[in-house]
This record gives sequence, structure tokens and C-alpha cells, in this order.
Amino acid sequence: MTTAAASADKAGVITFTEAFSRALHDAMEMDPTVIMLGEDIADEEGGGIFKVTKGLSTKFGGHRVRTTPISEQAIIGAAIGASLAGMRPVAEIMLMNFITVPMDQIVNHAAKLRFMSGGQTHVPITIRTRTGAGAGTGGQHSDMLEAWFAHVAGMKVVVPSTPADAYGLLLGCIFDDDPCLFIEDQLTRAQTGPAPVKGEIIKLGKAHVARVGTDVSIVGYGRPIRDAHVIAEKLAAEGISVEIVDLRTVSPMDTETVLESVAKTGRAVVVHEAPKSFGCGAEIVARIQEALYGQLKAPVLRVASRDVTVPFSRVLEAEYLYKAADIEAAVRKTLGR
Amino acid sequence: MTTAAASADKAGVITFTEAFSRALHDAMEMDPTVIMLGEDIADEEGGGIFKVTKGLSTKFGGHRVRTTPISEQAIIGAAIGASLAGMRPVAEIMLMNFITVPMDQIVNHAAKLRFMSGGQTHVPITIRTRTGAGAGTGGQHSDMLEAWFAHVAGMKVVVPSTPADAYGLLLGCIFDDDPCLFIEDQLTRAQTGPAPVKGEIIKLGKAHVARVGTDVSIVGYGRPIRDAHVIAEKLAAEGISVEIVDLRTVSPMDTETVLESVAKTGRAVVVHEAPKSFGCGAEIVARIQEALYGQLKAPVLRVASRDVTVPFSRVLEAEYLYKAADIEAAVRKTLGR
Amino acid sequence: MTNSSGASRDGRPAGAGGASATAGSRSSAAFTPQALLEVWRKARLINLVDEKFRTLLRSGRLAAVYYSPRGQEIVAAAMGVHLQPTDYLVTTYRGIHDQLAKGIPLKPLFAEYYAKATGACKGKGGPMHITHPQTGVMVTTGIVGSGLPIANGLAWASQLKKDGRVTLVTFGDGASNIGAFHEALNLASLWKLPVVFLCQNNLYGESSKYEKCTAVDHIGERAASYRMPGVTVDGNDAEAMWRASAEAVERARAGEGPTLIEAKTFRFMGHYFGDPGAYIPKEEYDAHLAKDPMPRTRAAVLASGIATEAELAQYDAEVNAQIEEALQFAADSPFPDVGEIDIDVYGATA
Amino acid sequence: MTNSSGASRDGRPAGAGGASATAGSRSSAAFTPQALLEVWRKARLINLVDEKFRTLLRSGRLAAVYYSPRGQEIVAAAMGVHLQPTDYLVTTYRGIHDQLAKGIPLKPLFAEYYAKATGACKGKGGPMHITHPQTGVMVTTGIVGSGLPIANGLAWASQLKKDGRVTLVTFGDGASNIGAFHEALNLASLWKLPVVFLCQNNLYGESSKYEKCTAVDHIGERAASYRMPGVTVDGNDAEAMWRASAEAVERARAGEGPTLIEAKTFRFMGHYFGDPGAYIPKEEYDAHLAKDPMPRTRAAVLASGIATEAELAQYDAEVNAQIEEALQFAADSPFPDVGEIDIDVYGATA
Ligand SMILES: Cc1ncc(C[n+]2csc(CCOP(=O)(O)OP(=O)(O)O)c2C)c(N)n1
Ligand SMILES: Cc1ncc(C[n+]2csc(CCOP(=O)(O)OP(=O)(O)O)c2C)c(N)n1
Ligand SMILES: [Mg+2]
Ligand SMILES: [Mg+2]
Repeated sequence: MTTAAASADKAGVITFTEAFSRALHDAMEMDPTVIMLGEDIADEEGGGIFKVTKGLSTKFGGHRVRTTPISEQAIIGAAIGASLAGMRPVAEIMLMNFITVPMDQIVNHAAKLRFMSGGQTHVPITIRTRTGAGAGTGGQHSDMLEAWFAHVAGMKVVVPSTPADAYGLLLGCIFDDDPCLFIEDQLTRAQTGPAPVKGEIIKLGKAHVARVGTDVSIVGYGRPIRDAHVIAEKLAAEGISVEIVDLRTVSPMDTETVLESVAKTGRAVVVHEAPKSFGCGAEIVARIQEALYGQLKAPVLRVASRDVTVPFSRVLEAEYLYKAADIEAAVRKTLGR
Repeated sequence: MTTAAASADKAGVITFTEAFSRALHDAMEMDPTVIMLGEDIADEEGGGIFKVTKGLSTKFGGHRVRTTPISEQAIIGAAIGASLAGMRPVAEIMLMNFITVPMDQIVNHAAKLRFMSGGQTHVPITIRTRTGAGAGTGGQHSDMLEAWFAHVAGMKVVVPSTPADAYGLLLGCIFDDDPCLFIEDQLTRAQTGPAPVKGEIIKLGKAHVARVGTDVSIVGYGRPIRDAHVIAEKLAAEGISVEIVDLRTVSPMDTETVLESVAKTGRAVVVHEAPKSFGCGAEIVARIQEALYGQLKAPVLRVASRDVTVPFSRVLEAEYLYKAADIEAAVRKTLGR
Repeated sequence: MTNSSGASRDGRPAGAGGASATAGSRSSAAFTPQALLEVWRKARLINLVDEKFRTLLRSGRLAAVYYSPRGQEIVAAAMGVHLQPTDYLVTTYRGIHDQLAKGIPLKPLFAEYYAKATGACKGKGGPMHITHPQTGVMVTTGIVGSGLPIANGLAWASQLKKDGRVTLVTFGDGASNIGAFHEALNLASLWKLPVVFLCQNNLYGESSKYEKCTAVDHIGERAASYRMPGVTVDGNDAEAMWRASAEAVERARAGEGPTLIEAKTFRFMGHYFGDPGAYIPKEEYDAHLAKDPMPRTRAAVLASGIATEAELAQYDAEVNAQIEEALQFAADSPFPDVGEIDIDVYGATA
Repeated sequence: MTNSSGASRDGRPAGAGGASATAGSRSSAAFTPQALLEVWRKARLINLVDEKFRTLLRSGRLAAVYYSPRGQEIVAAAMGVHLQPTDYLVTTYRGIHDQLAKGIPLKPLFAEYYAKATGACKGKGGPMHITHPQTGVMVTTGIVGSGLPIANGLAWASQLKKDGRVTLVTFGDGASNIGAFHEALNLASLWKLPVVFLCQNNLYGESSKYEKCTAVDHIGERAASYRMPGVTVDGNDAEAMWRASAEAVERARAGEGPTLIEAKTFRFMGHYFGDPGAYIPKEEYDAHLAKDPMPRTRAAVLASGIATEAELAQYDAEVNAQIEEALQFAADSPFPDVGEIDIDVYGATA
């Protein structure tokens, strides 16, 4: 058992990092076809620069947990090939901006092989990557690019908002039979939450009503969902009842759950960290306004980050990033109070 | 003068291919810093597999029009570097699915260098690429991926819908001071339209009201805009007045022109060839519904292709692709007739 | 040739089938007349299918982008005889010779070219994405160089499972200049993967000459950058190609790691069917024509005494019969149901 | 050293400045004691800045991800003395030594580390994206290997303009395994571009050992795959590094094409500031420490008689004064105005 997982057992809460780590550990324990590759992920290299894979190569063997050269195309290609031969590879792309390198492997191959082969082959790989602004890492180490993959048929895109979800959803990705992109937030990785039940898989494709409310629905995924809970609490004191719909699986999107919620509340605020324009939020809005035209009590509002390169200077980075206050303001605006 | 341009001079109409070709020719004639690189583009290799660059290396010299190895990262990198040194490179990525290879160069570098350098450097490159379904080229040779680039701050995305626009907009890209992605449709390349005025540049960032109407706005770009004109004519006979807003520059989007039109008509149908989900149409819809909430007489509808890999078999490809009939049906639906 | 049925038990056309079944056991053996005959048979199957396809394309009875392997038959055949049906193949749009050499049956192959529901990929992938796992045809890609990293993964799985399979990945000279080539060879060498990298150097990438795009005299030399055995052979020479293949396949099967083989050859039909090929100087073309591997190999077979004119003619007849039968099957098959559009996008778990 | 002001005319710190101004004319000359001194000066500037930064980081007075060049000073300095201010540099996150050797002034450099409005990039790029065109620092990238294709473009522009400039691109050993490296070297060789590819092989990529990731004994050997001159030198040996650099820069300037230089070196401070470096065996670390280029070069300078202990101490004092002045400038400078967020996204034409 990994260090992270071990320490996790003691407390009833675990961090995101522990959750990622435990999911990988348990998946390898559950299924010998689960293998891993990525830069610096073996224990000889310290178990990954974020220590998520720490202990795994030692426990499961260097043949199942392999450190690779800095060759993202080779990493994803190897994952795809191994998956075609019956394995369930988990590839780590250290940071999301580096996923620009193996785009061909992911989009032209991983996502399309099942369809192009007429279902003769499929690509059950999981690509773990990490990103997120707010840590002062600047323009090439902070981008949230999930919208690209959501737009690609054949791909599944997953973003967790709690450690327990992270654990269950990562297992969900690994045991899903299609290529999954799993995004880990670098800013909240040390934040904690209730520990998940060992081995409990969260199946992909289903959104989660994380808080039940009646006045307005906050719909989104990832970090902003955590802010939404705080805001919902605060507004509850004022008698404003906020419902929170956490997509969990960004794509394919669980439109039904989203529409059910907004049909009930009549108001929606869509949130994500990525820049607003042409982001996933636009798709959520487009589906809501088309399906619920006439039932909406206010326009669907979006809260997201600015349409600029992520700046280095903290003063500018803070300005780039969506703010919790923006979410609160948007909620109030839809309510006219 | 290129073969294409020459033949074009005779008639008052030219094809898209002639328009692309003339724009490149005239740009090189107008400005010695305009240079080109790409696979097979020099005359020794036939002037490009689509013949768009035919004659250019002969007239302007092999040093300004260079055939490259099959190395898309090297192609875009060389364009970026040369642009930093004051050139205006035009790089050809033969087909859009191959743009998955140089994504890092485009997104992490071309799009961000101006911002990350605090404006000390900028990247005036034009990336020409070609794509589009309907020619039976299958899953890896048909994708419309413009939504990815529209989501990247610093990039400009341009898609023409007539030969004259193609000419003016390509010049607009080449003489723009930021990285531009110019998308050529492989299906309509032989279709003709009125010839442009030599040297007339269409500045980027402005949408074009291609047809004035009062009942419903069709908003989009590229091939479907051509279908929209046919439909508008047909519906006019029934007394339905359709306005057509051709974005021309998909991103940054000219929201004002779009909103003006829809504010007037109260109805909008958004069209593009790319798969619907998480496509550029969603952004158009999101902006309209937020700005014009309460003024819309119907939900904003989207017409786009299916969320699947482009199939090879024509029967399936036709099913994948948006249909002109879908646009007409959507228009009627917004009008309830 | 006793088996004259359309296909042998494992579904591979008999003509091309005989050899592979026991190839593994004999690949280290000398290049016997029998081995030469096996190479000829696979090569001739490729050759006859290719000729038929070009006839169909000319007459318009087949409408698909087609990348003829004419001139590269021996490269694929001399490698193919060393592979087992269970070995893996990753090839490209110009892959019909590799697929046939690997043993793909004609019916699903042709039906896929015809975009029919009975095609290997139900008409959804098409000629550029032929897939047939039963004969080890795992991936056919239309993206230059992208097959190499994927081949490593198939080989990694074999290494983990110790299933003794070898993965063959074929690509062109132009592909040797793209990043994926570099990343894949480096990783394969580091991990000692059972892969054979077969570069079919036909001297052109679309209309670009080798010299204009590739800054090395022989692509085989590039293996040195990865501490990998590299060899450059005359791909039109059945024996040389057979020996180089035998060695590389044996090395991979023995767990001794990958090999890069550069097979010098030529494509006589241009990049795609209909390519005027104006970029190829006539003298150059004629010089290569003089080295056409097919007549050359046929003559060698006859000279070896392993088969008579009559026997070769009979083989041709058998193969042509199989081809006609498969074409009929393809022609008679229905197009895919429109409902197929939503199938195979995601798996059942979706 | 007469010029003890913060910066010389071209804005480069005087200490590091003297050399470059006329380097081009002398780079073919013998490795004189004067040349050794110039290398030392640049190396010492780098060394003192690095030490200062690490002190600031330890004390928390500077908060930024920092990739120390400690151990690689001579590599950058011995190359830098051969470059003109007008030559181009493309470097990486671990690039402060290259930037200083190229002549970037301290004030905008430090202010950028401090994320201030007076920083070279107005605080928008940060340490990983240092840019300063006046001294030829064109691109600093945080993406491994991505600088190489861009360097080709700068060199292509120089070739077209015949401006005689040379482009230097630096990268690590790990970067030699990524696709962009392969594509860039092949193109540079084909086009005979005036580029110098300087691979600073510090034996680790983050926490991964060279041998585990790189399937070649010496990265310099990889030049052979591109018909390019390749050399592997001891980057800690001022003379060897100076000669290899002189030759490569001359070759590029003469229009004879690119060179790949692999400079063997070591990074003493791990990947990033704070890296415990547990993955480096103590014996290995100590063995490298014994070959630390700084004391070694300093001893050589003194032995050559070109400078006395006193003169070197005076140079240190001057440089430290410049550093303090620049740090004060950075500390006193304001943070960027929030309005900067919308500036430099698109140009005026937008
Ligand atoms: C990444 C990528 N770039 C460009 C293309 C377009 N293209 C298809 S085949 C081809 C030439 C390939 O030449 P080579 O590798 O020598 O193979 P050959 O066709 O000669 O067998 C090119 C450039 C592609 N398919 N993929
Ligand atoms: C494409 C890409 N993959 C991964 C990373 C993460 N990363 C940053 S530095 C580094 C190690 C680079 O090693 P090397 O090239 O030897 O340079 P060094 O840091 O040793 O100077 C890695 C893997 C990155 N920045 N870019
Ligand atoms: Mg070729
Ligand atoms: Mg290193």
C-alpha cells in the first residue's frame, strides 16, 4: 500500500493527492492488466513529481509502473498499443499544457480507433494530467484545456471536485472501456475531504446533484464546485436555496440531470475555471436554453476565467482567474437580489 | 503571376482555390517579408497537392517558398521563429487532422509569446489548412477543429464562405500581427464566386451581414453559410425573410454584429460543419441568450454535424454531416411554420 | 498448392497462407528455394490484388482513394513469411501489401474498400484504417509516423504477457523525419521491446524527393541514435529482404529488442491512384522499372527449379479466383445501416 | 575593469559585457588567457547571481519557481563570449545562465523574477519566459524541446536577410528524446541554417537518470542522423567548451550550417530550488562536486597570470554591487497594473 494510502487509512479524511494515489493503488491491486507509464513516476525517480504514484513501482513492480523519457507521443502511443492488446494503461502527462504534444495520438487514434475499426478494437486508456491556475506557474503550466477533448467524439473527460469523487472517478476511468482524460487540480491537491470506500467505483456519464436547492442551479465541475458549496451555505443564511450540479463527467455530458435541476429552479449559473469563451460552459448554456426556453426565470449566466494567457504575476493571475465572488454575484443577479 | 491567378483574370468569377492562390501570390508581391513553408508546396513538388501554391516558388524563389519534410512541429516552429525576426510566414498544414501534431508550437508558443513577453515580441504567422467532410476521406482526414483554437487566447480563427472573402480574409490573416488559423474547405474548393479586387484586404474581427432579413438570423461561418443563402432564397418565396450573419472571423468573435441582427429578428439558427457538442456554435448561442434574454421569440437552435468520428462509407458520412435541410427545418421551427 | 479454397482455416488466403503457419520455426533456416517460393506467393497475391484494384479504379467500378504498393511487394512478402498470425502489424494508408502479407482474408478487406457492412470495419474505417485482429492487423493509420508509438505499446503488452508475439510496424521514408519516429525508436530500445521497425524507403513522400526531406544517406543509420541494430537492404531483393527480416523477427522474439530495417524500394504508381507523378524524372523512373522486383523474383523462382511456369500460372489462377470471389462478395454486400453512425462511438460501459 | 556602472552602453552588465562586443572577430583566435578571463567573468556573474537568488529564496524574500544553473556556468559562459548582442538566443526555464551569458541586463531580469511591472516581460511572463530582444534573448520556453524548431525559424530569417546572425538554442539531455528535437535537427541540416544546438547534458531530467531515458552513449552522436557535425565536450572545461563553441558559431556564421554540441555537465542544486535530490546517489554527487567548474576555472585564471586574486575579488565586488543595485530596483518597482491583463493579448490590428 502506498504511503499516501497508508496515512489515509488513519484519518477519516484524505487529500486529493491521497485519493489519486489510493485509486491507482487499488486499481492495480484489483486488476493485473492495469499498468502505468509516465515521466518520473517510478520510485527510483521519487514516485512522480507530485508523489501520486509513490510506492506503486515498488509494490507492483517496475514492469507495471514505468518511468518514461520525455516523449509524450511515445507515452500515449504506448498506452494505446498496450490497450489494444488487452491492458488498461494509465498514462501520466505531467501537466496539461504538455498534452499539446501527443494530441495526434489522443485525438486521431485513441478517440477514433473503436469507431474506425467498426468496434473490433477499443482503447481503454486513462490519461491522468494536472493543471490549474493560481500557483504562479504562468502561461505554459496552468491551462485548463478540457473543452478540446469534450469536443472529440470517443473521448471521455472527467474532473473531480472532492477527494472521494477523485477516487471513485479515477477508478471509473481506469475500468471504463474508452479513452478517458482525468484532470487533477494542482491548486487544491492538499485539500481534504471524507475518505471514499475502498474499491467503490463511480461510473462515468452521470452528473451528481451535490446540494439540493430550489431557487437557482449552479452547474459546473472541478474547483469552482468547491467554491459553490461555500457560497450556497452563505446564501442559505439569507434564505436563498442553491442547488449544485457537479457534472463529474464533463463529456459525454449528463444533460438530463442538468435539465431536471434547472427545470426545477428556473435559474442557472454555469461555472468552470477555464477561460469563458468557447469553453465547456457554453455547451451547458446552449443545451439549457434550447430545452428550457420559456421556463427560465433569468438568462443562464457563466462564470469562468478571462480570455487571456495565464499571467505570471500574482496580481494579474488573480485577475485572470474566476472568483468565488463572481459566482455569488451571478447567483444574485439571476435572482435579482 | 500564378496559373490560377492568371486564369482568374479572364473571368469575372474565380474558384476558392484560385482565390487562395491569388491571395498568396499578391501578398508575396506586396511584401517581401511574406514567406511560405509546408509539405510539397514548391513547384519542384508540383506546387502543393491542392496546387494552391503553384507557381509561387518559381516566381518568388525557392528561398521564399520552401518545401519541408513531414515535420509539422518543425514547420510551425520555423514559422514562429521567422516571425519573431520580422517575417510574415505562411505555413501550410496539409490537412487539419495533422494540426494535432504541432499543437504545442501553436498553443503554447505562437498564441502566448506576445503576452508572455509583455508585448516585446509577437507572432504574425498564418497557418493555412484544409479540411471538411463529404469527400469520403474518413476519420483522420475530415475534422473541423476550429473550436480548439477559438478557445485559445491570442489566436485568430478565420473561415471564409466565398472565394472573394477567401481572398480578402487570407490577406487579412497574412498582414495581421497575430497568429491566424485560416481554414480552407476541401469540398467546395472548385466552387466559384465573384472575383475580388486585387489587393483588397478584409480586416479580421468583423462579421459580415451577408443577407439582410427581418424574421430570423442564420449565424455561422464556412460551408453552411453557402447553404443558408440557398435556403434563404427558397424561404423568401414563402415570404420568410432570413438574415445571414457570416462571422468570417470565428474568434475573436464580433458579438456586436451578431447581437444586432438577432435583436432585430428575435430568432436565431446557429450553423457550422463541426460536430455540435462543445463546438463554436455553443458560444454563439451562449452570448445571444445572455444578452437578448426576454427579446427572443424562440430558442436559439443549432445545426451542426453529429458527435461521432467521420465515417468512411458515404451513406454514413452523409448521416454524419449537417444537412442543408436541417438548417431549413430549424429556421421553420423557430418561426413555428 | 493443394488448398485451393478461398481461405485456409485461419482465414488467410491459402496461397499466401502456407508459409506463415510455420514460419517462426524456419525463419533461422537458410533461404531455400521453398522460402523463395513462399515469398513469391505472398508477393504475387499482393501484385494481383493491386492490379485488379487499379483496373477497377480506372473503370470507375471502385471509388476510393488508393495508395498502390506496386513495386513494394517483395518488401512486405519477405517480411510476412516470418510472421505468425498472432503477431501484430501496424501499417499505414499504403498498407494493403503489408495487410495481405500478414494474412488478412480478401473478403473483409475488399468489402471495406467497397464501404460495405461486411467490410472488416463495417465500412466505417475505410481503406486507410483497415483493422483485422484475427490476423493481427491491429492498426492502419492515415497519419504519418503515428503507428510507431502504438506499435511499442502492443510490444510492451507482449513483453508483459510473455506471449512471444512480435510487432511489426511499417512506414515510409518520409515518416522517418517526424517526431514520433524519434520518440518511438528511443523508447523501444530502452525497453528492449519486441518490435520490428520496417521503413519502406520508396524514395518519395507524396511528391517530395527523399534527398530534399531526409538529411541522412541511409535511414538505417538512424538506428545508431538509439543504440539499436539498424540495417539497410535492397527491398527488391527477395533473399536480402528475407534474411534481414528473419534476423529482426528472431531478435524480437528472443527478447533481444527492436531492429530498424530500411528497405530501399520504389513506388511505380505514384503517391495515390491517379497521381500523374510529373515530379519523377523519366530516366529515374525507367531505372527503377529495370529493377522491378516482380519479374526479377519470378525469374529466380523458376531458376531455382522449385516451381514450373505451369505451377506459377496455376497459382495465379487460384489467386485470381479468390480475388474474383471476394470482389463478388464485396459487390453483393449491403452498405452499412444508417444506424451504425451511433454505434462504436463508445463501448457498452458508456 | 574600467566600467563599473550597472550596465554598459548596450545595456549588458559591464562585467559580462567586455567580451562579447568583439567576440566574433576573435572567436577563431587561440584560447588566450584573456579569453579564459572573459569566460570566467561571465561564469562568475552567473554564479554570483545564482547564489544570491538561492539566498533570497531560502529567506523567502523571493518567491518563484527557480531552476538553478549551478554547475553549468562554464557551458553558458564559454559559448556566450562568442556571440554578438545581435545574435539570437532561445533557451529554457533553466536559462538564467544562458540569458546572462548572452548579456541580458540585471534590472529587467530580476524585476521579472519579482513579477514587477519593470520586469523584462512586465511581470506577465515570469522567470520561465524571460524575453529581451535588445540582447537577443528571443524566447525562453517552459516546454521541453520546443525551442529547437523556433530557433530554426530565427535562423531561417537570418539566412533570408543575410544579416550574419547566429541563433543559439540550448536545451537539456532529456529534451534530446522528444520529437521536436528530431524534426528540428533534420530541417536545420537540410536548410543549412545558422543555428547552434547546445545540449547541456547535466545527466538528469527532473529526477530521471540520463541512462534510463536516453538510448545513446553520447547525445553528440545523434548529429550523425542528420548529416550534421556533432561534438561531445566536457562542459566544465573552459577551454574545451570555448573551442567547441568557437567552431560551431563560426560554422554557422560562415553559412556552413548547424552544429550539435553536447556539453557534459551537472546540476548541483537539483531540478528546481528545494528539490531534495534524493534520487542522486551521494557518491555520484560528490564525484561531480570534485569536478565543479567554478573553482577549477578560477584556479586556471590565476595560474594563467591574466588576473590576480585582488583583481578577481574586485570583479566580484563590482558584480555584487550591480546585483544589489538591480535587486533594489526590482524590490522597489511596482507590481503590474491590473489593466495589463487585457494588454498584449492581441496587437493593435486586433
Ligand atoms: C502527420 C502527417 N503529415 C502529413 C500527412 C500527409 N501525407 C500523407 S502520405 C504523405 C507522404 C508520406 O511519405 P512516406 O512516409 O515516404 O510514405 P509513402 O507514402 O511514400 O509510402 C504525406 C505527407 C499525413 N498523412 N500525416
Ligand atoms: C513537453 C514537456 N514534457 C514535460 C515537461 C516537464 N519537465 C520540465 S523540465 C523537465 C526535465 C527536463 O530535463 P532536461 O531536458 O535534461 O533539462 P534540465 O532540466 O536537466 O536542464 C521535465 C520533464 C515539460 N516542461 N515539457
Ligand atoms: Mg515514401
Ligand atoms: Mg538534464
